[in-house]
Amino acid sequence: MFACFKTELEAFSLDVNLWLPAKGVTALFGHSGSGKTTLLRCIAGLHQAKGDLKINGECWQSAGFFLPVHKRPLAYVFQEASLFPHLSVRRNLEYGYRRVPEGERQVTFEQAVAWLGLGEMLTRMPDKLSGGERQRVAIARALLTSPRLLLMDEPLSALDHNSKQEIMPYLERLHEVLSIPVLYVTHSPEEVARLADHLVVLDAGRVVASGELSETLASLDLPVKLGENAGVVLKATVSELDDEWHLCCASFPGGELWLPNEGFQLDQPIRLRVLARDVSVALSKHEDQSMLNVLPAVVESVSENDRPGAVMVKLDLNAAEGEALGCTSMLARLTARSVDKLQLVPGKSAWVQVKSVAVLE
Amino acid sequence: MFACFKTELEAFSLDVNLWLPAKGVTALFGHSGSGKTTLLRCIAGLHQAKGDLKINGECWQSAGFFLPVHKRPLAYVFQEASLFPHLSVRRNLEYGYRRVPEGERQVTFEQAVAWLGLGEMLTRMPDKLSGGERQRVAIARALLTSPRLLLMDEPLSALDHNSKQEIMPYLERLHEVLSIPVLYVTHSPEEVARLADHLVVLDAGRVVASGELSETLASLDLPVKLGENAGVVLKATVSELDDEWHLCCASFPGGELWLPNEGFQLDQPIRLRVLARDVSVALSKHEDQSMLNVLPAVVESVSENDRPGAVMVKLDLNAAEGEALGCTSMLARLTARSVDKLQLVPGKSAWVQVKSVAVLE
Amino acid sequence: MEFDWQPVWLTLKLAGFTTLTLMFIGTPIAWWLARTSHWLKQPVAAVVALPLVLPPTVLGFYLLLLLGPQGVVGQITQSLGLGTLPFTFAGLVVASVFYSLPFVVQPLQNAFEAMGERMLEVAATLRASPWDRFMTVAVPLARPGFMTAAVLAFAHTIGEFGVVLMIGGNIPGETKVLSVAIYDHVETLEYDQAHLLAGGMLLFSFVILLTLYLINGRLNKGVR
Amino acid sequence: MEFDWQPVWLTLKLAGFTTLTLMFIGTPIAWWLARTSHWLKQPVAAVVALPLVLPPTVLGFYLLLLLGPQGVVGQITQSLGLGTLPFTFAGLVVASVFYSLPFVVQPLQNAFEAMGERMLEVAATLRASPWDRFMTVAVPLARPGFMTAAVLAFAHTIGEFGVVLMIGGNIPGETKVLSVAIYDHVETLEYDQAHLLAGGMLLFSFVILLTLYLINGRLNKGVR
Amino acid sequence: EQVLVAVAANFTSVMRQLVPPFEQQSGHRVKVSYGSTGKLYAQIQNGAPFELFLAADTLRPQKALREGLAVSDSGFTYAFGRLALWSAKAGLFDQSSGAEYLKQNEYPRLAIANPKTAPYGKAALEFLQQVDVWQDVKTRVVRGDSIAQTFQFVATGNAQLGFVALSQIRGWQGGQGSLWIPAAKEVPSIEQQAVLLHAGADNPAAIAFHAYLKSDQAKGIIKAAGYGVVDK
Ligand SMILES: Nc1ncnc2c1ncn2[C@@H]1O[C@H](COP(=O)(O)OP(=O)(O)OP(=O)(O)O)[C@@H](O)[C@H]1O
Ligand SMILES: Nc1ncnc2c1ncn2[C@@H]1O[C@H](COP(=O)(O)OP(=O)(O)OP(=O)(O)O)[C@@H](O)[C@H]1O
Ligand code: MOO
Ligand SMILES: [Mg+2]
Ligand SMILES: [Mg+2]
Repeated sequence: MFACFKTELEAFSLDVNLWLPAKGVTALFGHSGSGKTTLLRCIAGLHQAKGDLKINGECWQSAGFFLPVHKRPLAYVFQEASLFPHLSVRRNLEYGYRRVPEGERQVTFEQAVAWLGLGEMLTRMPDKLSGGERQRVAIARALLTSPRLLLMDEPLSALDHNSKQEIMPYLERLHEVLSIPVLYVTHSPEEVARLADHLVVLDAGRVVASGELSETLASLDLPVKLGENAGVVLKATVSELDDEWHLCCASFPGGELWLPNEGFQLDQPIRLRVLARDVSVALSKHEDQSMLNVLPAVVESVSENDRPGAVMVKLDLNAAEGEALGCTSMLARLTARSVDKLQLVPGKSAWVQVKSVAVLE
Repeated sequence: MFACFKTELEAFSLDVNLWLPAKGVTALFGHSGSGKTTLLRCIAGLHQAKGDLKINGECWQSAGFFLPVHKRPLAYVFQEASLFPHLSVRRNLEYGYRRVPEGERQVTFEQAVAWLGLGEMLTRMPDKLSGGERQRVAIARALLTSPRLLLMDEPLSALDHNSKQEIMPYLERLHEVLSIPVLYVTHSPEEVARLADHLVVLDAGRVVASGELSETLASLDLPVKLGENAGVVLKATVSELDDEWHLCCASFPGGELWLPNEGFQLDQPIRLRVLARDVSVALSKHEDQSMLNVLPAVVESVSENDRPGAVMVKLDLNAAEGEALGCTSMLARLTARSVDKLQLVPGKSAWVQVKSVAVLE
Repeated sequence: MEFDWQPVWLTLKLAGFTTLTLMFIGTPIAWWLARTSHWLKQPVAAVVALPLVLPPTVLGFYLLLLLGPQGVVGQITQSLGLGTLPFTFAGLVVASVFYSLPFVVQPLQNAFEAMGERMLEVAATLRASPWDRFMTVAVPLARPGFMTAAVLAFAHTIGEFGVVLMIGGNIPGETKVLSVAIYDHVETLEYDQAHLLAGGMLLFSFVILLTLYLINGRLNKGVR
Repeated sequence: MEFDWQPVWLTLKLAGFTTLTLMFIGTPIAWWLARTSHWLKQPVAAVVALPLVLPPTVLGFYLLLLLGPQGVVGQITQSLGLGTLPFTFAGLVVASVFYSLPFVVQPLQNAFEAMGERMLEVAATLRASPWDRFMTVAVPLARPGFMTAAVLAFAHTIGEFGVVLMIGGNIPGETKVLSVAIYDHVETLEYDQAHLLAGGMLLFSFVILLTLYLINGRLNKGVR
Repeated sequence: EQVLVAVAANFTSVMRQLVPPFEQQSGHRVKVSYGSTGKLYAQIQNGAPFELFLAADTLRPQKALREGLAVSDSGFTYAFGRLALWSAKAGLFDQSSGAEYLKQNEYPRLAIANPKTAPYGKAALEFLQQVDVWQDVKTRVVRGDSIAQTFQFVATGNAQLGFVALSQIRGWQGGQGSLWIPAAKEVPSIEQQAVLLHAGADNPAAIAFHAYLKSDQAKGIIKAAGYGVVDK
């Protein structure tokens, strides 16, 4: 997917040039007013900007050519409520569904209703729904068009934690079921880390970072202050199950981590996220403490963090065990005092203590 | 503040009976569709429900009496965009401001503009703003009425992390400046923990929990799954400053914690939050590791957590040092395997290792 | 006295045809006016409202000139083998349409403008073609506007008189509508007949309007 | 020939007064109709539209009966020492208001209904009293409706003829408005004068309408 | 003094010629309100401030007298309207071939005034019946609401020919056209009466104008306009 747009809106100008993977979720991240919505509108064809747009080899827009919105097989979940006020929830859902030829439908009506828990509200009118209920209907309506590109503008921000937790797995599975690219605007680093494969960061209408999620997250000089949510993403395989304690072990080049077993199978590939704030460093290995995951590592670099007194330390895992130099690093966010006390300088061996690990999919 | 309402909306009924503190931020928490917005509308007088309402001794509603909305000195930040489309940002802000007698104004126009970073958009029309920008204007407009009760319906959900971080301190300071109660609907446990003094949990139109934040958060059987955000809130005093490492030490009954110094003064009272997920437990004290805060404690209770394999351990801090039995506890979220390995049973002594501490105000 | 039903049917037929025609003509004009930013927008809007400011008989007179054998339009219709329009039912429809156009265009334009872009954008992303979204989104959302337009056009045509008299030639069964009949009674001092007709017309119209409004009110609430 | 300006002024005065009066009368009616759910809502709405279905001369005739010395209203005005309304300027205003009421109420009602509750609720929480929020929120948001209402009322009054002729009596300088003057010229075959007056009227109205629309278009975009 | 006169529409142009000499001679001022006879009468019944009523027929002035709206004995015939067959197209017929042309029936539309509301229409209808043309043309007749509208139908060519008032043709500035004036004995002329209304009973201007209409000077003007007058 290739997108290149230039447009001017009074006080704001958008000028982007993007290569995005044709599969997976790309998170669009950036300050309020940085142009995320504007970019989505350009891609959808709602805003006619100068530029080129190619999705999976199909040209949607180029000099002198502009595919009209309704001919673009995409779905758009708007940032603000956008249900048809004159149609019941059911008719809202059917609106896009009916307009997709039967042969192209990949999601059934019942599936969408079940995924987003809409069973009880099908006959209601939109003005009788709560904010979160409305947003769920909007998401289901979008999915029912079986799009080949999904644009979502902060789809979960009106939802509570539980609803989010319930919906996210479906969104995660979406690109497996539909195998389509998703462009996902969010302000929540949690959602980024959990859902995204790629990350694009916008600032004042320009792309300031774009790349694979784990790379972008691990890069120490990322201009976005991911703050509390800086960390790394690891690709691992389930290598051991411990049914007694509901745990499983995930191996990756450079080590292994124990984590809660959420019903994984042996050899299943999973993605793990380890936040820098959850990592502490020790100079020796301690057995009499509660953290299960203690891994040998070597300090690779130490850099100032976003706030004084805090330091980001990057450690290489595998080097300690003498394996081939690999790419698995960990980020640890420590106080400058600890770094000084432990004399953490590049090359120093240390133990990485991981307090918690999250599974991304 | 006392509120008691009963109302029926087609498939939904609200039936609440609440005592709320006349000061501080009360977070209103609950699933999508649990009646949070409906409750705020009842309090504002936008929805005429049967019930009683007293704020700071003033009666706003009772049997046979109903103070009209515009006579209630409150401000309401709506869940969805609500700027006047025919007025510029400046005129939107002035709308409420002008209607408040000069003597009663507690916030100046310039203050509100500065707090919410609206300087550059004053002359724009609302339809030329991004989603987050609109919400910031709505918040500023509400503050400018110098209300004696502030109702906020997910005011920050459209904002990015940075904007949130920038605005939250002002919201925090609000009830100091205005010294008014704030009723704050949010789905974000982060916001709850950071902003709220009190917590009310709604479920299907009923109040299922209501109380002081630290109590509610520490209670192990809280029906809301705070999940990742369970933890404790401590009231502490700054007792030492370490300018070299930008740290400070906060003391509380039962111990002390080092944390980043964000410009605190000696003896300043502060509120700290320690999340259960940031706490690990060791049987001996290790010096050669990066965590600064290691405190002696005694296991008080161990309970099953929300997911299998995970356990919530409550530890009492002060008992270990033989002080008077106090109330300071810590929550640690550990794996069942670690609890078994370390033999953590009530009465056992252990070291609490705290990875990070957040300051609430 | 045998009651003469002919003017009644003729009136209803004229009002019906006119309203229908007006909807078909007025809707695209209103849609264009609501959506365009062409420099011709305001001039066209002003021209649409113009027929209103001429007294109906005078408008009728000019239409007579225009549509007559020497008139520009008359020449055209004649060369097309349609003959001339005055004194025919078709001519009445044309004149009424012309006269009531503003009552249809204005409310529709308002309704379309009030609607905003968002819902149409949503429909576009849900695969609805421009025509499709016009029919399934714009029209239902503009229903109050259509309602008002139809009521004003229908009622105004029923009550219309000057233009009809002028262009119709008052031919019984062809162009003699109810309003002309009542007028005749008033002019010839047959007040009793006039009262009867006018009263009946008011009652009938009231019932029609009330029914229409009640249905509309129901629709506004219910699920469709 | 000396051009007779009197009918022109009279017409503008009548249209102006009528439009103004209509705004004051129509706005509360439209507001009530838009907000109420009283069972009288639909009947009242239907009654408001009724004057439309009567031919203007016939309507004028009944107003004449009603307001005349023998009429119910006439008796009242006389007992109040106001004399009778027909054949006076005030009478013309009353009749025109009555006749054009639906053109004002309908667009305003639509505009008020389209507005929804939210913005009024917001204003209420910002301390605006009902009257205050009506003036500062409802009225500005309903501006296109007001615009349409005013244009239709003004233009319709200018072009109105039957009612005015009947209730006014075509008295020079008092009730002889432009439309009647043009009518007189047409009736007496003074087509040149008729063309002149009608052309002038069209041109004038076009300029007025265009200016109005242009200002309105500007307002819709600009910051206020 | 000033007088307000209600005048039947067909008499409008003559009235305009009658007023200036009167005003000059008498020093009174005349204001005129034009309208169809039926409408003017309804207005008089309902309190219109008219002082003098010049109708287009005898029916309404008589009714006014009977109902006590007018000063008794003030009614008199001020003019006789004359019917003429006219076409805007020249060369169709002339005074000699008019009757023939009417009977030949080769025109698509014949315009008359509405017999119910306009005296000229009634006269035209009676004439058509009398000469046995009515049954043939019945379906092709268009009715003008007033004689003025009838004239417009013909003048604009929408109706090929029509029965209009002779006074209208005299006042017509447009092309010649074809004209046939049926002999006075074949077609009844339309008697137009005037009455002094109570509002003007004591108004010298009204009384003076009432009298002026009977003067030779006025009669001359009326006659020149194509009306008949009562020769003493
Ligand atoms: N129609 C418009 N005309 C002029 N300026 C606009 C328009 N829409 C948006 N803008 C401006 O363009 C910039 C980018 O807006 P956009 O909506 O793309 O931001 P965003 O990244 O989606 O922000 P948010 O996270 O707050 O939704 C903003 O500064 C906004 O004020
Ligand atoms: N006007 C209404 N008529 C009927 N039912 C309504 C109406 N408004 C809301 N409801 C229903 O009442 C319930 C509570 O709605 P409310 O808006 O208070 O929820 P909420 O807690 O604010 O949810 P959210 O977090 O999604 O905004 C929902 O089930 C909703 O569908
Ligand atoms: O002059 Mo008339 O009364 O219109 O026939
Ligand atoms: Mg946005
Ligand atoms: Mg809500």
